[in-house]
Amino acid sequence: MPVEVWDIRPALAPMVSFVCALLVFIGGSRAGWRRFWSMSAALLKFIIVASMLPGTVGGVAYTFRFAEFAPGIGIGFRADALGMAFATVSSLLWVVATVYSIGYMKGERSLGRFFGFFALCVSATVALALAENLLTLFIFYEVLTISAYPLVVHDETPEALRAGRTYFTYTLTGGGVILLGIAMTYVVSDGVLAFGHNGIVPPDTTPAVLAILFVMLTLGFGVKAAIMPLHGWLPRAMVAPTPVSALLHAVAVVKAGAFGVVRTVHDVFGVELLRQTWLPDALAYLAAFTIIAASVMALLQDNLKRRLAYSTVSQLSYVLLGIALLNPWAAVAAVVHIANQAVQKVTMFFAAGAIQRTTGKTNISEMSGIGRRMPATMGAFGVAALGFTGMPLLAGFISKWHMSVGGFDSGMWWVALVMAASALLNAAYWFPMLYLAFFKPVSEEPTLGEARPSLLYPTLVCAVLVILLGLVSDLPGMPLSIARTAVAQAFGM
Amino acid sequence: MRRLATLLLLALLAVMLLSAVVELPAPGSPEMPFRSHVSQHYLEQGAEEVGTTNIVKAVLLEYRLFDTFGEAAVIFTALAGVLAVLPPRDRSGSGGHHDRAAPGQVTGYVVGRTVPAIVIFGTYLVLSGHAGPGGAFQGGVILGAAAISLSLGVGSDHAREFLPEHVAAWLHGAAMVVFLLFAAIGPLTGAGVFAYPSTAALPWAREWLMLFIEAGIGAASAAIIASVFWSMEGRA
Amino acid sequence: MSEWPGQLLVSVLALPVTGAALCLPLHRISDRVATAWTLLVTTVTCAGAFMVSVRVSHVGPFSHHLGGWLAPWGIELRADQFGALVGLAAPVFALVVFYGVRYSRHAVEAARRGPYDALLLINLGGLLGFSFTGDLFNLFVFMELFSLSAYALVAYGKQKVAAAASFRYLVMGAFSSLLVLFSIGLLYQLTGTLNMADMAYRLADGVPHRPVVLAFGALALGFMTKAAVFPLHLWLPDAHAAAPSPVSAILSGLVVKMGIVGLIRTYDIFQGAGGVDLPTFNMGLSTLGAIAIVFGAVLALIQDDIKLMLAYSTVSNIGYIAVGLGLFNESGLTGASIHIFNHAVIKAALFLALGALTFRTGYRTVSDLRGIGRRMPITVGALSVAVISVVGVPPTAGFVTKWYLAVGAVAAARPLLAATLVFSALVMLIYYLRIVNAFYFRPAVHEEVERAVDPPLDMLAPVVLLSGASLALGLIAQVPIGIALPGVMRLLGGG
Amino acid sequence: MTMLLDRADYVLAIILFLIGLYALVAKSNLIKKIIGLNIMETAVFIFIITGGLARDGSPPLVTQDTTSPYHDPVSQTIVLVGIVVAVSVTALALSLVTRIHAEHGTIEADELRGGR
Repeated sequence: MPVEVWDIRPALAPMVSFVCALLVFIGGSRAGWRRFWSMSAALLKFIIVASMLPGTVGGVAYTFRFAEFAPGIGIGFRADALGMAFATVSSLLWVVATVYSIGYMKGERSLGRFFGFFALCVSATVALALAENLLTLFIFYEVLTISAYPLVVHDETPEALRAGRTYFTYTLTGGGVILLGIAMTYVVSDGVLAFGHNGIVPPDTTPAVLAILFVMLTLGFGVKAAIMPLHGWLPRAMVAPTPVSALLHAVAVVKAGAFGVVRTVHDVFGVELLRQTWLPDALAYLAAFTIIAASVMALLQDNLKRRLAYSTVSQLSYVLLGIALLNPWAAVAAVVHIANQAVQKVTMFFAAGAIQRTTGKTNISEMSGIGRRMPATMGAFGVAALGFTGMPLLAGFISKWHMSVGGFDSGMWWVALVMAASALLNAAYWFPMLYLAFFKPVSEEPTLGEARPSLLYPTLVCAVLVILLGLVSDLPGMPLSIARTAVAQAFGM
Repeated sequence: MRRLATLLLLALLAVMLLSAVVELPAPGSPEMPFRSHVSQHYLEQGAEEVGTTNIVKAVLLEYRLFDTFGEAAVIFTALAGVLAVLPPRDRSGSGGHHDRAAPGQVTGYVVGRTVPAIVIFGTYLVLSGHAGPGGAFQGGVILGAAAISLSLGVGSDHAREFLPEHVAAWLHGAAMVVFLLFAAIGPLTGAGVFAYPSTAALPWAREWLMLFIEAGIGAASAAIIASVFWSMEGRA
Repeated sequence: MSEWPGQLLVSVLALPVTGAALCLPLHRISDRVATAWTLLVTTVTCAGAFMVSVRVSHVGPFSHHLGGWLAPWGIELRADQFGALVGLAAPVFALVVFYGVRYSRHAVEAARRGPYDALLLINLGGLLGFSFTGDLFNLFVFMELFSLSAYALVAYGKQKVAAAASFRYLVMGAFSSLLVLFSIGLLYQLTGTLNMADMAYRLADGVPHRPVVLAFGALALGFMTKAAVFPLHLWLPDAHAAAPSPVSAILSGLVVKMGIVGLIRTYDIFQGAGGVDLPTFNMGLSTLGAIAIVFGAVLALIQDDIKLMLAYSTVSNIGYIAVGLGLFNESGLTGASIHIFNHAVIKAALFLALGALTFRTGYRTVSDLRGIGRRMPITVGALSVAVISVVGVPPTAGFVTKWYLAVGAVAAARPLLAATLVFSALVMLIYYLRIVNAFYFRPAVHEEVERAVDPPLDMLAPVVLLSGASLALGLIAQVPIGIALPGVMRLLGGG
Repeated sequence: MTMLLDRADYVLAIILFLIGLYALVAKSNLIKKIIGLNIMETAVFIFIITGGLARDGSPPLVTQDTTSPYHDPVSQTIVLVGIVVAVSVTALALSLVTRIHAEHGTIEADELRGGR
């Protein structure tokens, strides 16, 4: 059990980017003002979050409650290991993404709106990561849904508006289901919603109610986690500007869904309670199906961003699968994959965005020889792609390894097969592209060279992170160590 | 079809109402529950507590004075509503009511002879209400009716000379102003807002205040009735 | 002589009603003086009402016996928790009046401005009197005050339909008032009293059943019509859409809520009465509420005229309150009663923001107002926040209501109802999105829209304050909940 | 039947109420609707007033020499206020009809709805 310590930092972290959002809304028409506040807030927030890491890994949970939303239910924040695993990644990547988007969005219109909602998204993400109870989590989950909308439709084309509507229909319906689930939890648990490591749901709940609750909560969160067949909004949301796609797919929106499922399994139901039911098995099968099916779908895409989107759908289900196995090893894989997938996917999106901005190309078939023209960008892309295939020494390997061990450990040998199949499929849709990029001749257009520095350097930083997460992930404060603490707490070890 | 449905609905309603009514005690029967509660208290103690023999008046001006205040406000609201819906026209223009048939001489003669009597009767009702049958609203309405008959008899342009617009504007609110003063007098005499001064301190005050209130209501009702008539007249 | 809170209570009710009388003659003297007087009276009254609410939240309900006559003999004013919720919303009224000064200069011709101010003040007095009285007949008188003034205010609408809409509103309103009066007469014959608490006490011991049921039915039906509970809402959309925006804000935000307060009073009176089958009534009420939610949402989304859309959204929101009342458990009643307050804030924000758009451009439909988001960023921003709040997205005030109602529905083992609550709000959101999309992401089609800028501060400030409040009330929801909860417990018979 | 005959006043009030309601619902002419409303109001007043009458009673003017019971003063108060309210509503309604006529040239509800 973590030691509770009263501390304002868990509330301060989301507050920083919220204030930043307000400032950007107010003075966002001036580029200097916008840049200054976005950058300083991103850095400040990362420092705040990082400063809580040592304590969290040591088993402390920083807690802060302020507004009583209603008698008995406060809006409260609590930085425990699981929350910090998510919060650290998102606040770190916000720094990188801010640099990148300043470069990427240069010359676009409505930038005040863009950076304001960008900050609001990150604020909501960190707030939901550090939420102390289910209702707080849900509130910020919905804030995230809403504030991501203006980003999705940023281009204001009819296509973007359609995608925005699809996005809203899916995610808000999911949100509604979650709300009903939470209301039910509230009634079942007699007014308790604060996360506890034995779960909120009392053990004497009837199996039928338990099943309904589990289905509602996991499927509700599953919409954002793009579990099949609820994934339809994600590929369509690809019309958004690339930094947004990176944010949507790697850090904020989809991860919020996956994170919600993790919270549901660990802290709403509790591992002990779920072990006695068939429910997690069902989730595991669904997740495994999504991993394979989405990879097959990715194979069929030519548009780079769409392929990345299906790859995301597939990767997110790693988290769900890991958590559904109810095995410490697999759970570590799930939590650590939140970080690993984020970093790898951000790298790829940044690279894709850099290519699009520099050469105007969005389809893979047009990218022959692009690796020779932009070796650094494509190199970073390649590192991330290798990571996804599970190459040892890279981030993705850590996840796959723990997951397979967890599968064997819990007697589900098929998990290792799924991992292997997924690795093969990943190779099948990334390697031909890399081959095309590096070994096919450059198309006849004039050479343009590398992307501009503000696009290139964030991409490279992310690629370095991919390698670091593969090499030294169990250093204290790195994702693996946090994940181990989180899992130890959830499993009562 | 629609008529049939309406009739069916009404029949259904009739059955419901009748079935409820048969369970009520027959009207006038002494066992009605209300006979032994509040109204009994009023009838037995009212004359002594309030000092008027007309218990209806005692209820209106004492026990439930706040309702009377609300009532006066309601007719004022009606006037404000009518003025909102039909704003006064610019009367300096030539349009006016000239197209209307001028009142006949006979009518004018009759009206000229009866209106003073009506006015006297109305004033009597306004001022006598606290001791006998009568009351401010009734009296005010009769005064208003006098103004209306005058308008019909000799034409409203003449009738309105008796109540010029700037006077009417203040008279409309007379009841409210009276109540405002009344509400303010209470605290000055230590009785609280909207309360008569205690009889022990100022024995004559209560009676005069009642008269004051009645006069205000009467004047306001009369002015409002007349103004409502004038603003609607000749419109449609 | 009673305590100061009682004196404050009387003054709060008497001031706006008497003050209204001066509006007419003052307007003959000077517009400026009359406006200043109206603002002064409104401010003092609303501040007083707010103080009454604060006192109720701190020390509980209190009474004042007018003229010193004790309860069943004289009129008892009583500030209880539900009245306090209306008192808490009084500042909304004040903001609307402040906003309305410039708006009415613009929209109301000089000759009709005096009655306009007077009617507004009387409306305020009627609302507060209705909420703060403990006497059933006094309640009727104040009901007539706010009803009559509301009918007349609707007629200030610019469009040709205004008078007809006002007339329809009047007929429905007068009919419902008549039902209430009939019920009062019947109840008086049955109990011999007009004081509500005394009445409840006397109804609890054996009086004939069927007349009691009739009295209950007439009272409930009357108040349901005032509250525009489906299917008695027919008068509402036209009336609320035809009225000028500040008036619509008051009508949708506060006046229809009086029907709800009346229903709560009905519960109080008939709590222990034999023969009245409250559970069945509640079942019916919550079902009607659920239908209203869906119906209002569906009709709202097919409108192009934003005011009609908002009016149908009021039908839908009254449905939420009806569902909460009908659930009749702790969460449901809490949700319903705080929505009396929350919806007042949110709907006022919406109508005022829309009014500002119309004020600047002259248009009021979604298609005409395309592209306005860039021209009037603050107004449209405030409008968007209020939109998010009215459909109940966290962390806004609307969400708090939705949460309580959902919990209430689940606790009452009516999951279907809970699902209706949650999903019709989503439907609304998707279609409200149409507005936001049109305002922000579409090019302007009219030149007036291109030239528009945010309105001056005296109109902008109320809009921003109200929309900020609809956001903030999601985070400090314990304020209205803290007031409502003891009242809810009383209704449930727990204290 | 005797039950109803004893309560003939109430029955009369109910009949009047229904007549008024019929006019309100079925008539298209706005003035007739207002008349219907007034008939209903009258019915309610009759109901309240007769309920408050005492058999062989006298008006509630308290004097020493009567032995008969008094009519109920509170019912009369209620009706007095009710009448004022009814008059106010009627005044407002008629002014609205006047304006509707001026603007639309008709006071038939059917035509108003059709011509909108």
